[in-house]
Formats: sequence, C-alpha cells, structure tokens
Amino acid sequence: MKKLFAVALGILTAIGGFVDIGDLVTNAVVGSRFGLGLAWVVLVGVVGICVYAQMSGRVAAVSGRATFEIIRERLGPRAGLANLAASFLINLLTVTAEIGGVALALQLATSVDPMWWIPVAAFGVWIVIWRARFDLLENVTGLLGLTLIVFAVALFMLSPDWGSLADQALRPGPPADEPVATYWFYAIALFGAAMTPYEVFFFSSGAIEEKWTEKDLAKSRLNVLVGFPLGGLLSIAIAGCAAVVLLPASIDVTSLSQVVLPVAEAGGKVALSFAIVGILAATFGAALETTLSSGYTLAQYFGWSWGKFRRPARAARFHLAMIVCILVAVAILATGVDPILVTEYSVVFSAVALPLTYLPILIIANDREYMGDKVNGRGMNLVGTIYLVIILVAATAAIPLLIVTGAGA
Amino acid sequence: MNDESAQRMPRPDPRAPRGRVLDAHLHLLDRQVLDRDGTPVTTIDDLELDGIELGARIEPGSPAPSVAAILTGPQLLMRIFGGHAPAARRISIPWKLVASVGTTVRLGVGADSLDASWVERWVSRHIIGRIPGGRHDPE
Amino acid sequence: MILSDLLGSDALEADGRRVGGVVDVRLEISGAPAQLLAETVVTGVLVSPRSRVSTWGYERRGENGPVVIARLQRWLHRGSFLVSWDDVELVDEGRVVFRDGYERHDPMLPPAPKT
Amino acid sequence: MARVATSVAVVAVVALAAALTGCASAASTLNDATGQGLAAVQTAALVVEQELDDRTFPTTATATLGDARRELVAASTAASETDVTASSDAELREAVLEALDEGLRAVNDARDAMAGLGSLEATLPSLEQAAEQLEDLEAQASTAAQTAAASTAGAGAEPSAGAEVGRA
Repeated sequence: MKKLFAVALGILTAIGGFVDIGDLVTNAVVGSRFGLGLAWVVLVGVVGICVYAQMSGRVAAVSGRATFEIIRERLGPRAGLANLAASFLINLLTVTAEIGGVALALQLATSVDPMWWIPVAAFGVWIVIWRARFDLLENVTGLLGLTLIVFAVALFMLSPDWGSLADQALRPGPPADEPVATYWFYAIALFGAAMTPYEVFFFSSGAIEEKWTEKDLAKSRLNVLVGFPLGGLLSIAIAGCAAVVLLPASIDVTSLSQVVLPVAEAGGKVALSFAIVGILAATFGAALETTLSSGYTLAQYFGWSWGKFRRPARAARFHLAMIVCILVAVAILATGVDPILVTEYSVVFSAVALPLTYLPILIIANDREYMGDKVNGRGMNLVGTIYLVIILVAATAAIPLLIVTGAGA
Repeated sequence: MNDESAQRMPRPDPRAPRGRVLDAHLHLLDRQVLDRDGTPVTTIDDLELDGIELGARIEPGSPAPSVAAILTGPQLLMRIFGGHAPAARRISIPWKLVASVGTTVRLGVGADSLDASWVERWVSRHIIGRIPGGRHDPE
Repeated sequence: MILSDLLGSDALEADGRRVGGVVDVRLEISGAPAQLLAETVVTGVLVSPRSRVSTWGYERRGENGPVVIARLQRWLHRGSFLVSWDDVELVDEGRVVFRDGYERHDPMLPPAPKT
Repeated sequence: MARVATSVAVVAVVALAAALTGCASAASTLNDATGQGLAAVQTAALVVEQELDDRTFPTTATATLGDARRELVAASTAASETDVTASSDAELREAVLEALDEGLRAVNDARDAMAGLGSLEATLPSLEQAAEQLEDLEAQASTAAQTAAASTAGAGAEPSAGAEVGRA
C-alpha cells in the first residue's frame, strides 16, 4: 500500500493527462471511428511524456525549481508570457470541461440534470484545494482513478477477435470511409493530450510540494514509469472497448454515457459502478490538477509565493488566482456549452505551449549550474531532441488541421 | 572578418577575477527572488546599475559601476512592451539586502518588510485571510 | 541606468564602426564588503557580432548539451568577445562606444560552483 | 509580380472560405444527419437491451436515453434546415426527417417506460426498425453526396485557372 502511495503523484498526473473528460470521450470517439488504428500515437505520446516528465521531475528534485520558473528564466519575459497565455487558456478550458465532466459523471449515477451538479462540483474542487493536504488529495484521487482499469478488464470480458484488433493496431492509416485529414487531426489531438503541458507543470510542482530532493530521483523515475504507461494503457483500453462494441453498431461517440456502454455490456452493474467511480475520480482529479496548474504557472512566472504546503494566507495571490479560475469555469458552464466540446479547442493553444514548454526543460536539464552532475546523458538528449522535432511538426500542423476538418467533425 | 579584427582575436582576460564572476542577463534576470525564509518574493524583472551617466565620457580610471537594486512590478511590463517607467513608479529591492546568488537570489530579510510584496500582503489581508480556513494549515 | 536599456545596444568602436550588439554585462561580486554580500560591480560588456540577444550562454560556458542547440547557438554567436569596462568610453541611449585601442577578451566564464 | 501575389492570396482566401463553410452539399449534410441519428438510435437500443437484462443502472439508462434524444433533435434540426436544390434531394430530406422522427418517438417511449409509463420491451422493435431505416437512408445519402462532391470538385478548379490568367 505504501508503495502504491509513493507513485500517487505519477498516477494522478497521468490520469489527468490521458483519461480526463475530454480524453475519455476522444478515446472512445477514436475507437468507434478508427478502431485501434491510432493506438500507435498513444505509444509515441507515452514515451514522449515519460522522457520530459522525468526530466522536469529531475530538475525539480535536484535544483528545487519548478517548470514554469525555468521557462521564464530561459525564454525571458516575452516568450514566457506567450507560453503563459497559451498554457493558462488550456488550463482554464480544461478546468471548465472537468467540472462539467464531474457533473456528467454524477448524472450517470443519479440521472439528475448536470446543471444542478456544476456548482456542487466546483465547490468540491475549491474546498479540496483550500483545505486538503497535497498527499491526501493525490492519494485519494489517484487510488480511486485506478478503478478505470475496469475498461481493460471489460475488453477481455468482451472476448473480442484479437486478431482483427491487432490488425487494426499494426496497420495504421485512415479507414476507407474517413478522410485523411480527420485521421491526422485525431492523431495530433491524441498526441497533444498525451503530452499536454499541464502534466509537467503539475508533476514538477508536485515534486516540490512533496519536498523531493536528489535522494528521491529513483522515486521520480518510478512515478513516471508507472503513471504514464498506465495512463496510455487505459486510453487504449477505452478505444478498444469502443472499437469492439460501438464501431460495429455504427455508433459514433458524442457523449460520456456512450463511453460506458461497452463496460455495462461486458460486466453488467458491477463493472459499470467501477467505471462510474473511476470516471468521477479521474475528472475530479483532472479538475484539481488543472486548477492547481493554473495557479502554479501564474505564480511561477511572476515569482509569487505558491504551494499547498503553505497556509492560503501565505500564498495569497496563488489561491486568489485559482478561485477566479473556478468562478470563470462555472460562468462558462452556465451558458450551457457542451463541456466536452470545450477541450477540443485547447489543441490550438497547445501549438504554442508545447514547444515553448519542452525546449527550456531540455536546456535546463543540461545546465550544470542547476543540475550538478545529474545532467542529461547522451541518450536522453537524443530522444529529447527527436521529440522536440515531433512536437514542432505536430504543433504547426494542429491549427490548419483543426480548420480543415472542422475539429474532426 | 577583415584583417583588423583578425589581429584582435579574443585573448584571455589578463586580470584574474577577485570574486565570483557572473553575467547579469544569464545569471540574474528573470530569476526567482526568495526571502530569508525561502518564501518567493518576486522575480528579477530588471536591475538598476549605479554609476553610468548617459552620454557622458567615462574618464579612464573612474570607479566601475555597480548593481544598485532589483527592479520589479511595472518594470516587467516595460521589458515586455518597451518604454520607460518613471523612476517614482519603480518598485525596487536594494541590492544590499541580497545575501546570496545562486540559481535563485536569496535576500537577508523577510518578505513582509519589503515594498515589493505589498500586493501579496493586501490580497492576503483583505481577501484570502478573510475566507474561513485561510489562516490555517491544510489538513 | 537600467540593465535592459544597455542590453541590445549597438557596440561601436571609437571611429563609429559597429562591431556587434551588447548581449550581456559581466559582473563580479568583489567590491567593497557590505553587510551580507560584497558589492557587485560591472567589469565588462559581452559583444556578439551577429546578434543582440543571448539568453542561454552556450558561447561563454562549457555546456555541450543538447548538441544540436549548443552547436546552433555557438555558430550564431561565433566571434563573441568580452570588453573590459576600463575600455568603455561612452554609454548612450542604444549605443556603447569603446576606447581607441580597446582589447577583445575571451568571453568564457570561469566554471561556477553548483548551488 | 504584385498581381500574381494578389491572385494567389485570393485563391487562398476562397479555398479557406470553402473549407470553413464546408462547401457542404445538401446530400452530405443529410448524410451527416442520418449518421448522427443512427448512432443515437443504436445507442438507445443498446442501453434498452442492457436495462432489460439488468446490466445497467436505471439512472445511467435514463441519462443515456436523454443524450440520445438530444442527438436526435440536433440531427432533425440539421436535416430540416438543409437547403435543397434538386427534387431528389427534397425526397431524401423528407425520408430522413420521417425516419429521425420515428427514432425520436421510440426514444421518447423508452424514456417514458423508464419513468414507469408503458413497457420498455415494446420500444425495442420500433428502435430497431428506425435504425434499419436510417441505415438504408445513410447508404442512399452517402452515394448522393459522393456524386455531388465529384461535381463541385470540377467547379472548384476554376479559381486556379484565374490565377493562371493573372500570371500571364
């Protein structure tokens, strides 16, 4: 049990990145339209986020500096501000979506209209951030989020034709009835979701909240190697379930209620209750992750006092910023906008935020003044540089593809 | 490169440094400032240098300029958008309060005694401190 | 004088010929002892012939990774040099003028202790 | 030189505008609406089956049927707002609207049954029937859309011919 709590930060970070409300639906959409034809993207994304989360965790543990501090320090105020604006908008849109997502998950459990749940969910997120210790927050949401493994179990219980699933996964490419641009739009959306910048902001700041030092480097590595592959596995399992049950019935996924259909099909009420608890924990955890990330990024850019290990009155602007974020999110949701749709547009801001986040991490991880002898090895630098190129290509392709495909419609 | 500059190839500085050497932009600008207890105060948005007079010829042998203060607040906007802030509007932390320079700049005083942290104090006193639980440790 | 006004200035020789941009200002913590830290004095300016900004410092430090970025930065800042403050004749808005017969020094920083 | 640049810019703007408005023909809009409706009806059928087998919670089933109804309403709106120019398109639109309506009625019946009015089992055949109809119509609409796309692609070539003139 203690071992499990030790990797809670990695699990929560990964759940927020891979199976938050937007991704839950996107994964099912992808499965219901392309089968496992995009599973390779998830693998590429998992390796990428492992490399960079490990780098940012190591920088935080060794130098005590969180990711947005080094972004400001290496990029200067202008490029740093561009990244801050883009990252902050991603965070804000995601907070909005997650609070809506918690409400949607509660609707599945109670059939009460989500509009009634939105204020409850928003207050819940705030009170946890205001009062709960960091380790309590990550242990509870991380552990409960693990119940999403039911999607992997369900995939086995459905006893699918493994041969044809493997065939879909091994022969990637758009199916005949889907346009090529749509295929690549979803490829970039999945890659962007895997590498979404708030994961490293949260992971590195979480490392400082937990007061990691050089002694905790092994722990950091374990967190990364358990958390993100698990996130990727869940992501593929959700797509797989949709591919087996929904694709043959020509059901294109548009809502959360369709995501859990295959689980109920496979395992009945028991499996369904696991899935609903998992989705609640995942969306709530992602709401905490993104709300905290918006506070972390602002505070670290401007040099404000931050951290949940301080009393709120000792990190006043940090807490005020998060309160404002939650209020704005509720205001956006009050207009009745579909929370899931909101996350699709954050792909646009990723185009700015992704390269401007990962470049400074790579540079600082090589700086002996920060890292002493714990600088990157050659292999790490090689992989890091290759991923920087992939990120640049994906980032520049994101906006044209978004326009051409009408957000994958 | 022409011949003249080729003759002036960089040579090592003959004068050995007498203290810690650092570059202002590379090692100081945009770095985090921490107070005596390690609480973040601000970032170094700019530095004020004493002893440089614009447009005046520097007599050989005159004393070298020195770092006078860390600038913050409106100075950040000046660096992003350009322009000059009137000297009266500057928020500064005197350099003589700096205790050590590393990947962060450590001050020898508490944050509460500084002008640079008045916004933090105001928000803390008037908003965050008034919400129930704001002055307690998280549970 | 504000540091960022100095950064990016044109670096000129006494006869008005432009030799590059001022990318940084070299400091030394070596002045008169004060309460906490010795006075921090300006000892020189760093000039890059083809650029006005250098934020990563690859051309003045021994850092070599990641190779692609290090090479690119060294190439961009090739021919960078340090001019001692004693060789600075005049500082004006947007320009720094060196004395006649000023010397160009190696811009390398001594290895700093890890903090 | 400037004229070439201008005409290239004009072509780019036209292409972008075409992409943004989707240059959607009536048939392809109807095709999308049918697909959306089919997905909703199939979802409803699946969740009704699960409820009858006691494999899902009534709350989840109700929420799912609510989502399906919303999708069907959206599909109907999209179909009824489609501008048609050919009589074949008009016929297709009427058929699609009718099938969507039947699906909507079946989903509403299922929701009523969940609330205790009428039998849930009785809604299953009508859901399946609506699904079959929509499946047939989707096939029809998709063929029509492909024909329409082929003819607009020919029309889309004209602006680039204009660019050639500008260069000369």
